[in-house]
Amino acid sequence: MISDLFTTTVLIGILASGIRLSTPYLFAAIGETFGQKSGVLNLGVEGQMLLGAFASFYVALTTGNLWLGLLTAMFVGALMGLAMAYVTVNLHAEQGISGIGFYLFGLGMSDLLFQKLMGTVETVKGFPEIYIPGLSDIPGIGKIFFSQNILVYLAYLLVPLAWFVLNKTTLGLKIRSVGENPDAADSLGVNVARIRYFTIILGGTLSGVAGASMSIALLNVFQQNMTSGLGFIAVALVYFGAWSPIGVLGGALLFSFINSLQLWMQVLSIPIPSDIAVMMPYVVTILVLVATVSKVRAPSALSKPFERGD
Amino acid sequence: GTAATQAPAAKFRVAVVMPSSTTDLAFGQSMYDALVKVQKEMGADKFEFVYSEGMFVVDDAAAAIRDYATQGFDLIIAHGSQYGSSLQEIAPDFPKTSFAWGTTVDTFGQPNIFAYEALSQEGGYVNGVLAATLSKSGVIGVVGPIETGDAKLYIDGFAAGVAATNPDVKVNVNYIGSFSDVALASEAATTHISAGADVLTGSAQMVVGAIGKAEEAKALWFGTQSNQASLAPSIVVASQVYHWEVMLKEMIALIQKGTLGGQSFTANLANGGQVIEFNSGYSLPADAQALADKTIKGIIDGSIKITLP
Amino acid sequence: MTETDKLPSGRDRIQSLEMRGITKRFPGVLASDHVNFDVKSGEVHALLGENGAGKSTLMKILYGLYHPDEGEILINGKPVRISSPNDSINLGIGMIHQHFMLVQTMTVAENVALGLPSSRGVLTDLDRVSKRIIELANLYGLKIDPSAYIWQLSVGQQQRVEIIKALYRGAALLILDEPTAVLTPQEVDELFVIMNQMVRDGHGLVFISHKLHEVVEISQRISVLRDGRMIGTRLTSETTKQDLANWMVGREVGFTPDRGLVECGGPRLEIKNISCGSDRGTPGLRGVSLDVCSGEILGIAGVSGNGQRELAETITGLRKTTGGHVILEGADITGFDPAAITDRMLSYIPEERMRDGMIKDFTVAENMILREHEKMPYSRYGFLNLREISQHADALIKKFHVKTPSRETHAKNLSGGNIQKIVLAREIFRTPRVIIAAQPTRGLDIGATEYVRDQLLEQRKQGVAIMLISEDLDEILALSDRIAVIYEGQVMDIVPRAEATPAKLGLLMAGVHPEAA
Amino acid sequence: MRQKLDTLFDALLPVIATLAALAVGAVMLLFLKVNPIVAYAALWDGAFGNSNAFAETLVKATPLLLVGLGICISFRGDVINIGGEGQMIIGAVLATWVGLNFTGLPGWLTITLSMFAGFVGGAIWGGIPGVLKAYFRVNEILSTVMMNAIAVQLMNFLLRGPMIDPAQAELASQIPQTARLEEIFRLPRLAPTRLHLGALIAVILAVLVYILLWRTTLGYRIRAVGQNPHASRYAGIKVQRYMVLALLLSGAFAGLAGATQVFGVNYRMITDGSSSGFTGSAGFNGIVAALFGGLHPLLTIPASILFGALLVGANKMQRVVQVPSALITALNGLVVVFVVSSEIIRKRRQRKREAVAKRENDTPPPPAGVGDTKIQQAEAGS
Ligand SMILES: Nc1ncnc2c1ncn2[C@@H]1O[C@H](COP(=O)(O)OP(=O)(O)OP(=O)(O)O)[C@@H](O)[C@H]1O
Ligand SMILES: Nc1ncnc2c1ncn2[C@@H]1O[C@H](COP(=O)(O)OP(=O)(O)OP(=O)(O)O)[C@@H](O)[C@H]1O
Ligand SMILES: [Mg+2]
Ligand SMILES: [Mg+2]
Repeated sequence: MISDLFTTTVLIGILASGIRLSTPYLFAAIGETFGQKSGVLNLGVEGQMLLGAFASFYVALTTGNLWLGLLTAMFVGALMGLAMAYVTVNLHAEQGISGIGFYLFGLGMSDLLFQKLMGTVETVKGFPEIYIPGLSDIPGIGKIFFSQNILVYLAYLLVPLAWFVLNKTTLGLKIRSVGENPDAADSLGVNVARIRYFTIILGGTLSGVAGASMSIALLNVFQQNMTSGLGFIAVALVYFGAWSPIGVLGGALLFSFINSLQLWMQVLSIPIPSDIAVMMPYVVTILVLVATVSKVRAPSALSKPFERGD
Repeated sequence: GTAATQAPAAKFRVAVVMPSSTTDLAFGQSMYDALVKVQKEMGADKFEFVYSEGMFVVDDAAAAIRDYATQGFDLIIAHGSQYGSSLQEIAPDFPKTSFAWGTTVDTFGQPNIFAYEALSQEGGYVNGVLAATLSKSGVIGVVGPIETGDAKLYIDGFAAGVAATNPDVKVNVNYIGSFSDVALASEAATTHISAGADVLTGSAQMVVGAIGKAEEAKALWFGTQSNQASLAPSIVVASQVYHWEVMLKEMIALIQKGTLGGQSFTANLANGGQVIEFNSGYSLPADAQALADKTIKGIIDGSIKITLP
Repeated sequence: MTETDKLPSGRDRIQSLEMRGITKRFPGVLASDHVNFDVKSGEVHALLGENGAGKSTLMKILYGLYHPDEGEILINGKPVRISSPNDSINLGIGMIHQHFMLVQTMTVAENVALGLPSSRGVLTDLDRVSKRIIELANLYGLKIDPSAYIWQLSVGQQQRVEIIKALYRGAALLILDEPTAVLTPQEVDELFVIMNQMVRDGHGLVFISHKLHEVVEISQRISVLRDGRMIGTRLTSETTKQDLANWMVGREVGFTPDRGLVECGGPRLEIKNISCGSDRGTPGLRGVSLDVCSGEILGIAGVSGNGQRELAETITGLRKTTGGHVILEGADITGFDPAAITDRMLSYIPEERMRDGMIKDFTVAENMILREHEKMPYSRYGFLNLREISQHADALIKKFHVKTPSRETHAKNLSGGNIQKIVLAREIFRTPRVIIAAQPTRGLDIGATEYVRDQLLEQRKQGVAIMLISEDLDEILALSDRIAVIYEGQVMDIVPRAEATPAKLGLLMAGVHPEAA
Repeated sequence: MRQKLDTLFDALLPVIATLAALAVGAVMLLFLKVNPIVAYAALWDGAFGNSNAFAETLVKATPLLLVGLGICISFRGDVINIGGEGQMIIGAVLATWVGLNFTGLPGWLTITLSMFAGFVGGAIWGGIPGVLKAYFRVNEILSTVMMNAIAVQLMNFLLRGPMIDPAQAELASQIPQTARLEEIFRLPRLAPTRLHLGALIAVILAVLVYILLWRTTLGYRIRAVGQNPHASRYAGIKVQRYMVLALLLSGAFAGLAGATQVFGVNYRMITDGSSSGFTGSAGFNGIVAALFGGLHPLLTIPASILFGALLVGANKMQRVVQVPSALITALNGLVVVFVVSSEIIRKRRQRKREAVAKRENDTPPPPAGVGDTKIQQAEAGS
């Protein structure tokens, strides 16, 4: 019944699960934020995540070393980013469509490697939960916020870090200018191509980590297409967050909270068809945006290849 | 020179079309494993099979089925309930080819279509009985994909088994709306655990992450479609496993005798098409084991009737 | 140590710069045809030429934005490779672009700091940059708020940011591509002070302008380009404005005929106590009342950013009013949408033509029908009549001498002046009842400028009511019958042409009533 | 002659790029110990080998083309519609509902009504993000992604509830599908293959969309708003309205694609819980097809056929050489990346041609100066 929702167990459950669920979104969406801030729309996030998820899982499984797995995911993601950068920056390929191409490639390749190298679903012992002494003992919220695995902490550290880089460093200045007015940046000697290479590769790397955060930290399995559209949601969250890491965090949390709320509603037998319950996070995300009219516009040069006049 | 090779002792050739993959540790893999077993028994010189996996798209599957039919396969298995319409369309054009459609009982009255289904509710019931017995908290969690087909049968059977054993035990069901969202399935498992569940089960390929969550919480897990013990040896109590080879062999025998279809097969506990495989890694208390055996026997001899909602 | 010495400077680095045999082809255009050009330190070398003559192209090659197909560049006699702005900046070349190179969503300080090493390493040092901007601004008498966002600034202020950017980088050689097009006469004077100071400091300057008096005033040498070819270079001291004009257009140019007096045929456009907001959230207009007669040109003078844009946009329906009425030929059109107002034959030549008046990726022909695309004969029953549209475009191209490879060329590939001509041609050709012309000759070459002015006078003769918004006092004085001065969203005064003097208008534009002064 | 060769090369460029991608795929095949020549022969055979194969290719291309036409409209209007999947679903749902309920009418009428319903369904599902974008500033990439997920769940809900096949409602398994369309309510076939009328409709619509975009004021306005909303307002165009319209039309075509899939291919709706089970990802692949076609409705026709051939042929290849379907997916990804990257070659060649053409017939520039009106001195007034 509805009133069952308002118990501490449920609220704590929703908070905890929302924070966990938001982790992959955060990595991927913040990576995408960097790309979009510099004017590059990457729709291939999902593919990068899948390859990252597989690579980290496979390396962790065969070597037993989670950190090596994570590094591999970063490397693989960066490689995908590099390819995407070459195609969009040097070859001026339409960004949206090449992103879809990379998505398909990642989707197929991760599955192919999975079938050829593993053959069936297996599990690894993923990153353990780290209890922060003192903090994790705070009743209620302690366990939610301070007994997560390392990647959850990293995801949350990434938010202020990304904000800081974008807003307080010369690199951030260049990234923003390249996304708003690449001609202006170019005329001041900013290497537009180099900046975009950097952000796309960074985005790929973070997408790889997002995948790893699923396969070797949250779920500890690899299954074909395990991201199941999560990468596309991550892209959408960048728009929700209006290209600010803080906003992205808000979006990721909102989406994840509502998702875990609907899980709880089903568990508590609140009479609502399961399909309608599953719709909730999507509907609510849109409604929230409708209610809070944002004046922020997309980076002006988003998805436009940069080319000097000649 | 094909005439010479197509001697009387020709190979029996099977093609299977399936939505997910042969390695999904669930529905797809169960058929693939069955075909491998049949091949082992009949010998590679007598039996060969090919497959088209990943045929999520219904009209791609239809194209594949028609193509296999054109190539003269002896039996073409449409291993997905969504392929029915396509079969109904294609089968009449190839009256000499045998088709099989699962999981359903409908042969469309066609003489060359076999139908097969699994009474997943039976295995579900047995799992449910055991779950109700083993649950200490009195709360059981179920993770499902969408509320239809094989998954729904299994879950409804499971709930019936629990209710029949201990009506006080609560069964919480969560359908996550997807066959692939591993993350949400695992979060659903965590939600069940937070809601007090100490026994979990779930159907379809996206539950692989949920099993891990059960293991972390030391909750028990019941599997279905394939034996999932390898994923968490310490907590998987039993898995309902499909053994399609039982009905496959019957079908092949019929086809070789000239009956190309018109019959429907059921994989159930009675005919061994469905088996409850207990995990040797988990030490099931003797009385629970006895109860399970009794339930299986009851279902087989008909003394236990499973009523679904 | 003077203030300037503390600023980065590479002014000694370029004693002389020479461009030799520069050739540059664009699809359909030979924009530079074996051009030779040189600048020395301590001089202003002016570059003249009609719209589309290839001035900007030549300078963009020098700045590394375009790569020449042929030719070489030498600094202090040694050949250099300039393949990107980075190279040119490092060599000590700075450029102020005809179309602003500013990031609208960033602050002045951020725009200036962009691409420069920071004193705080990877962190930005915007406070420090701001301080230096203020120092520089004081030094050269440029008023600017380093923390303002570019989108909050008027066009004139944005121009100042461009200048600051170049000064900040201490360029030895500075290219100014039509910097004065958007400045008020006072601002031009201020700029010239700065330029003279820079010349004394040993900078070399390239100065592009269509205004001959400016060129004559500031430069030591003058070169003229025509159709991508260098016609020649002369010492300024040995030439006159009239010579230059002849030289540039290749034939004699005449003088203004008497405009003659036109009877006021009753007010056609009345603005009653109009108020509205601005893009910056501040009040844009605060109770403005004006009227324009049939056959009259009402000049609106003022420093940019004092409500001119808002005035034009409220009249044309592009901006919502918060009070007051706009009356067009007796009908209250307040709150009408732009289409309805356009239909009443009100033409508008917007100030920011690239943004508001033109679709860059549309062809010239498509742009020519922008305002009438749904009307006969260009459109019938919802279908476009391509033959009519082509004929219309060809006719206007011919009539207004738009320099374009064809009517199918995308507007973005035309030179600034030619883009302007498309807007003008379109707005005048539709035989309007009222014309709102904002900076109509900004960026135009002399010939085109005169043609536009002629056209406006011709329209006036036809009885059209014209509101001429311009920061160019010469233009205002040359064309207007009455002059309204606008300051901070209010009309300071309306002065008949006969009583208007630059001095008087200047005071009003600064917000001072002459009698109070 | 030279010109003809150039045009031919440009037209073949996507094909050449596809071949290059397949060459990379060959390496992957070798790793899987599969003979690439055999594999690709099968691919060719599956796509073009016989009339039946070619018909399958066209069947596959039909929804790609329809979705692609919508994409031509929306992308030209600078609206990024990635909601094709959801729009196909809702279009199909509405069309199926009409087809199953208006059984008293003549077949052709019910079919027509159903196609219209598909159009409307897609329009609604595209129109919502349109309204959200134009009036609430909700970015359309976000809303269309979300609307896809919502449509899938709505379909699942309807197909296992209100719209379930009455026959299935009786059974325990309750396969989530609608009843089958009666024969007279299906789109007629064009040949003794699966090729159905939908393909012809799509081609006719391609011509109509071409006319819409470049020969009508509506198209002019959609493109104007896409290129420059500021100047569009100045031109008297109601910017918001045309933003909505671009998305709405785009959705409508996707909805029609969904409807033709049901009425021409599957004859019922059935769900496996995802969108791609029904759409075959045509909602996404249609974007690819449209962009392959340079957002030109007529060029989208061959682009859709190319992509359709690839999808159909790849399935055949899987059957013949028994490679995992995952390889096919990865290969498709490579083809998309290669084809989109090859665009630059076309652009560069075109630019070069234009420059050369100019040099060859360089006409003397028009006389400098303006008009025969008397030129007046610039600073006369001062
Ligand atoms: N990026 C480009 N692509 C194609 N053509 C171009 C490009 N840039 C300039 N042109 C063409 O080159 C010629 C010279 O243009 P340019 O901008 O140098 O003229 P300009 O002398 O600066 O004119 P204005 O006084 O109007 O600014 C024009 O015909 C223009 O159409
Ligand atoms: N650069 C842009 N990118 C995306 N959408 C834009 C852009 N510019 C304008 N729009 C959309 O077009 C609409 C009209 O733009 P604008 O901001 O000029 O209108 P407005 O001042 O809100 O107009 P109105 O008077 O109709 O309320 C906006 O509501 C916005 O949705
Ligand atoms: Mg210029
Ligand atoms: Mg508005």
